[in-house]
Amino acid sequence: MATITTAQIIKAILETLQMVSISLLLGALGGIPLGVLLVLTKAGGIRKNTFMFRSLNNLVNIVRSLPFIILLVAIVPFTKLIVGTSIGTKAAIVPLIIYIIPFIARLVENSLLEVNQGIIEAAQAMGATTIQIIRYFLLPEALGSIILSLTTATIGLIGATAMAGTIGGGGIGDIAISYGYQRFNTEVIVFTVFILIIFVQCIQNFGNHLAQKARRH
Amino acid sequence: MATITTAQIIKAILETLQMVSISLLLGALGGIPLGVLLVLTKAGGIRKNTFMFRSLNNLVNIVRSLPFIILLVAIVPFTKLIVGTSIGTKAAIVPLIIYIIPFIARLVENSLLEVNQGIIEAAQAMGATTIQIIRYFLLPEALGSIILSLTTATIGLIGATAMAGTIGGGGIGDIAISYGYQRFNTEVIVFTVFILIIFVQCIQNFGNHLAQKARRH
Amino acid sequence: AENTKEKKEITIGVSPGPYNELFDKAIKPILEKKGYTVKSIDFSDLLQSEVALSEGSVDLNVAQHTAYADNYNKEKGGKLTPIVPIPTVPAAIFSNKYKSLDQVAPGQKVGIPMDPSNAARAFRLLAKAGWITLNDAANPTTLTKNDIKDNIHNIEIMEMDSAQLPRSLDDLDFAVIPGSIVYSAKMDAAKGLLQENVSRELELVVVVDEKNKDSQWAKDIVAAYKSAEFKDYMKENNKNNYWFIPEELK
Amino acid sequence: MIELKNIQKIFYKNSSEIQALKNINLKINEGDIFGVIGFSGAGKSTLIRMVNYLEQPTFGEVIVNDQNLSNLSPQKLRLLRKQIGMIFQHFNLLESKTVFENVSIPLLLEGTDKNTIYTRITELLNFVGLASKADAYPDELSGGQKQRVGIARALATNPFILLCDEATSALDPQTTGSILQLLKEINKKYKITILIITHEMNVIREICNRVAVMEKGEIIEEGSLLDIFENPQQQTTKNFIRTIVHDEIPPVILNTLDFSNKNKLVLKLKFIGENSQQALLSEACYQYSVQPNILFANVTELQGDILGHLTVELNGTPENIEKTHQYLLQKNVGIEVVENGNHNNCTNNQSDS
Amino acid sequence: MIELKNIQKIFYKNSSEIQALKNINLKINEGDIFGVIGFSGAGKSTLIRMVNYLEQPTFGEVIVNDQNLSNLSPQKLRLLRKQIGMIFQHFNLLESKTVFENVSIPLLLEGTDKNTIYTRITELLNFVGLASKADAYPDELSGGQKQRVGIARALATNPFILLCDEATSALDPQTTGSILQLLKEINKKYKITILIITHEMNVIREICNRVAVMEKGEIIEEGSLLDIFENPQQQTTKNFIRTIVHDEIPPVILNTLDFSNKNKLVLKLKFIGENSQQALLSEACYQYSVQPNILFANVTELQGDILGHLTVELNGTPENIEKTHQYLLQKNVGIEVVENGNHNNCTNNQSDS
Ligand SMILES: Nc1ncnc2c1ncn2[C@@H]1O[C@H](COP(=O)(O)OP(=O)(O)OP(=O)(O)O)[C@@H](O)[C@H]1O
Ligand SMILES: Nc1ncnc2c1ncn2[C@@H]1O[C@H](COP(=O)(O)OP(=O)(O)OP(=O)(O)O)[C@@H](O)[C@H]1O
Ligand code: MET
Ligand SMILES: [Mg+2]
Ligand SMILES: [Mg+2]
Repeated sequence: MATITTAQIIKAILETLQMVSISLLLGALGGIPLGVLLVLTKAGGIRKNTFMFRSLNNLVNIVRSLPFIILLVAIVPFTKLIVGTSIGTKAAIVPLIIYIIPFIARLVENSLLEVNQGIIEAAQAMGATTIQIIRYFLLPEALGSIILSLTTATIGLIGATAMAGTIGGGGIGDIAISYGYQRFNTEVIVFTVFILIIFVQCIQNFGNHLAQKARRH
Repeated sequence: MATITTAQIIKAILETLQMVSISLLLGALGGIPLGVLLVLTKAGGIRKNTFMFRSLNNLVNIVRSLPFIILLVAIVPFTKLIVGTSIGTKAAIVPLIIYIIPFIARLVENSLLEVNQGIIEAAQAMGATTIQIIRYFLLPEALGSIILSLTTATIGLIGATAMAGTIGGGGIGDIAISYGYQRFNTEVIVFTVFILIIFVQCIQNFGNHLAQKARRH
Repeated sequence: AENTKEKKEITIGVSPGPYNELFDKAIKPILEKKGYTVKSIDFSDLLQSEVALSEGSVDLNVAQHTAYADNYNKEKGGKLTPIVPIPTVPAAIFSNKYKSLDQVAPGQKVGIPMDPSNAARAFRLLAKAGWITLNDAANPTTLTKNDIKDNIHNIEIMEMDSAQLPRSLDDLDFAVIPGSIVYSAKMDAAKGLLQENVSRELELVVVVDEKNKDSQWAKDIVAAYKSAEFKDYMKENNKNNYWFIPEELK
Repeated sequence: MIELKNIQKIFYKNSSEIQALKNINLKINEGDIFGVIGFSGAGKSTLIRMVNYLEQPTFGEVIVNDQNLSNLSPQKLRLLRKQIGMIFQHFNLLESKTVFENVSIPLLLEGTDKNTIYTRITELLNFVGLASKADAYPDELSGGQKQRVGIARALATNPFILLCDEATSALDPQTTGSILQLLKEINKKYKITILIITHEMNVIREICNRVAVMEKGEIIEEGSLLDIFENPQQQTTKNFIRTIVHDEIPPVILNTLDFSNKNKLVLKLKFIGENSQQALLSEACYQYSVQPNILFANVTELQGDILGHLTVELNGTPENIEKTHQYLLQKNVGIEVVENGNHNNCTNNQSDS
Repeated sequence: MIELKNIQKIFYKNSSEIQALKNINLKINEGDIFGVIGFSGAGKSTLIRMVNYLEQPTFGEVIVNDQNLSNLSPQKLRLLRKQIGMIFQHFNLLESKTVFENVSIPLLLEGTDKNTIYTRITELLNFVGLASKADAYPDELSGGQKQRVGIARALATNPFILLCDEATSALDPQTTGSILQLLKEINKKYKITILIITHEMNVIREICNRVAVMEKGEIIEEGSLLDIFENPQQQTTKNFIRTIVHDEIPPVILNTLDFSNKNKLVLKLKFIGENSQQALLSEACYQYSVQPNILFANVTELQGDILGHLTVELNGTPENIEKTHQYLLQKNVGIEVVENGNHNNCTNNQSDS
């Protein structure tokens, strides 16, 4: 590895971990409720609200329409407001979160739609509030599927972090592209891709395991 | 729009349509069977095969680990073999397909895992072959969810086509990036993003509609 | 793109920036007058444009300097050949916060382009500014962070997408911005605090594949850049010395 | 307590309509154990789902506890529902939760504290015989075990209305018996009102004080338990009752009888209440020297009341037989003369809905 | 036809084991309609699922049609399964398909042509009374309607073994009756073997020729229909039979009796088969001047056989009563003297499993 140092790799790994974990956490905190809202307000949902559904649905569509780099530029003022700067790893996390929220929302929406209608009825018959229906019925019943959705989203995030290099976010993916691909260093490509594969492998297996546990209890 | 012509926009729209439709079609043809195989060979699947499952699971993980640009470069020889060139819209489709297959596979896997176990038992009790179980039981029962998964994948593909500009693939996303973002033309950004939003909106609404029909019959 | 005598259709690989616009505005009309038709294919990534050139999918591009072409040839075994140097926009150090290079201080953020050819130029410009020193053994055309011997002011060098640099200038203390980006972002080139020296290997060149370098159309392109018509055009359009004009074209 | 007024329920499907309930009027009083029977598809589940407004009527009003459900705010409806327990025909258990967790959910929703929950759920699980399955998940349970989880869950919060949609259909008679016993006890003790949908007449017999019979979306008959059992008016009601009160002579016996013999007469006797415990038949026969041959007999207990059906062949002279007949009539015994061919076999009314 | 040899089935769960089946040995002959009863959780579903190998035994062998299922290649197993129809306790219908499509799936799998399918399915739907629901989806059906779809589906391919896991539990008695009638007909016509799991003794009574009783994973009793009904050996069996053959005097009657009166004797008489139709009781009473008061009675028909239970109070002198008693004994009438307190009330054996 002529052109990159161990320190660089370690730094990049930490950056990737930081970007992925924070944006996953906050993305899930945003995306899961958004997915829940989509399901609740949909036609046939327990809080059917066509206006709300259309608005959220369109919002999700709009954000999902933006190529990542455009999104990144479009939200610069917001990013600065939140983290005080528009460059670096921290600044990359903001667009990553915005990028992943609607993605998670869509996957969660799909997972929740698979929950047996009878269980929602049971909840309603018990006089559960909407919040309770979500908390005690919808989410637990869809948990296995939601975990797999989050796994898929996490791996999507790793892909997206590669683009974080654009604003100096760094990370393994960025090293793979700028030191490997653009500087014609096959060794660097292979090595960084290897690290990425290990990342993804661990995340997927961990996700599968948790989902299996949630499904099979 | 100082720097882009109507002809350019129309060409780009056609390119995007071409890239998305072909890679969706072939990606689904590859991804759905792959997702099915993952579910069948999994622990607890009707054709449990740990070796096969691990192999496929790892394969999916590896492809999903690669940043799109690296994937694109890695398969250049393959791309040339298939379409005779490594640049242009056609050449972009090959990596797009490879990129979307494992993504679709994961989403389909998740959808299929939600199919009621009792229905698979009914199929087995009828003496259905594995192919018949897939054809007559698994896929129809998961159809609504699979449609939503494919919708999510399609919108993911639109995002990925933006990166197709890298190899001269063209398309709306590429115009947004290279004429809008790289040439600092906000008008172009807004206009192309508007087109993308319309695209995504149509696809999502169409997907929602089909899924609703499949679920509610 | 066969190398036949009758070849009258030229395909150019387009990268964002002034060089292609210059080609379109000044060279293309000359070629068309000679009976050529010029087709273009957009690339957002120069490297893929090079691959296309090697592969024969495009005939030429006008987006690189000799150093980059040499490096590509070395790494990828390509046979890309420069046929004529063309007007070049030098990179420069910009800042929205400071008026002078002297205001550099430890911990300041200096943005540089992340793509290798521009990065190498940026490191050399930083060395010219006296902010860093470079390892003697380093290849000046492929410099990376790891070739820095001494970071005199302890600046933090951030590599990022070159098109991001003007956009992030408020958050950076200084940035090395390639001329093409300065042009695209409609920045005032005169506000540059320090310009690079455009050395021979950093002059932009028209590049074709080696097998085409003696073709008639290649010669016609060279002729177009050297034509009086083009010289007039440059005189018209280089008011504040935005362009660096190579010797051959003067 | 519960009142359904002019209820109609129509399911719209594409262009066609399915009228699941037609003009239903029903009043259930506090403390009633009200049974609803009817063929499969008659609209029983649809009816019971009106009471907690899981299904809204297309037309008509549902009044529970003096509250018109259609006027209730969502919050008020929720509060009302908290006091209505429901056992679902398809159980509707959470697959992701253990038996214990499933049963404790209604208490969790009320914010009951852990210890109270533990005590209450343990008691309930013991009661339904599932203490050893507390940590099992629904997919590890047998059909009847799942149903018992549903029962325990509905009882967890001590509701004052209990809706049971085929609550014991997956249970063996003994388990059913003990569940019904429990329902009866809590009905007495807490005065809770119970609405039971069932197709098992035994369930009706053991526990209900009032009964309605549904057919094709309508209530075709309604009354107290004894009314219905003693004097069913509709053929459907009769057929249901016949499933446990066997008052029809099976063909295998009927075929052996000689209806042309004037010295024999076959009577179907119905004894109700106290005359069932007097030796009326033997008295009559003794008095008129007629020899009775008991062909078929069924005595049913209806929560303390006795309903006896006895088919006897009287052997003697025609005059004596006639006198015996008259004597029994005087004693208020219900009598039907069985003649060749008047035997109505239980017709298989098959419902096509 | 079907043979289970030393079957054990253990469900492993984390560290604990659940022994669902213990040492099961069972032989079902061709053309049998074999009934299995037992408490909820006894292992009935687990047992029936062994026969088509949906559940594999932890130990032991399943032999169907002379083929040992554990040695069968997947393909052979599939071919065998095609000839075994199954009605599931939880129906297992495809939610995404209409009633018509659900029922036609087994035929589709065999590549049957469209016209044949149409004819066959139309006939089946008519039979189960769902012709008008052909285009409905499962979530638009009532519980019993779903079950009937499951029944029709299992019959679609004319299987030669039919496994019914609580096939009529959601159906009203009339619909149940007509379904059982059908099963009986196809059993006679095509000699198909039917295994029926049920908790309804009426189902057993109406259709089965042989019966096994399960408790806690074991078969505790097995025999022909008459054997089991006439001479149940195990308490569980007795309890099951008691649900339709009411041979116990209800407390409300028992409480009115005066056991201290020497001039009264209460006898529980059991008549089987032919002596059920002789005027035995009245002959005896007439002969010894004893007056019988029929307190409680139940005559049950078991597919052509008659089983009668009669509880009578004999009134007369102690000697005459004794003579009547002896006479009846001579005539092979089963007799039990009812004394104060010997009345065993139907104990609620509650299963905790
Ligand atoms: N969502 C629905 N859409 C269309 N039709 C429906 C729907 N729900 C019920 N029905 C129809 O309404 C009628 C009454 O159904 P309901 O479930 O009330 O019957 P039920 O008396 O409970 O029968 P069972 O004893 O079989 O459970 C049936 O014909 C059924 O097919
Ligand atoms: N997958 C499983 N894991 C663990 N235990 C199981 C599993 N399936 C069944 N059991 C247990 O095995 C026992 C027998 O279950 P089975 O379903 O055979 O009962 P059943 O006789 O059919 O009862 P029911 O009449 O209630 O349907 C029960 O105690 C049940 O809890
Ligand atoms: N006790 C009546 C009699 O002997 C019969 C009633 S039917 C149980 O005449
Ligand atoms: Mg119902
Ligand atoms: Mg069972």
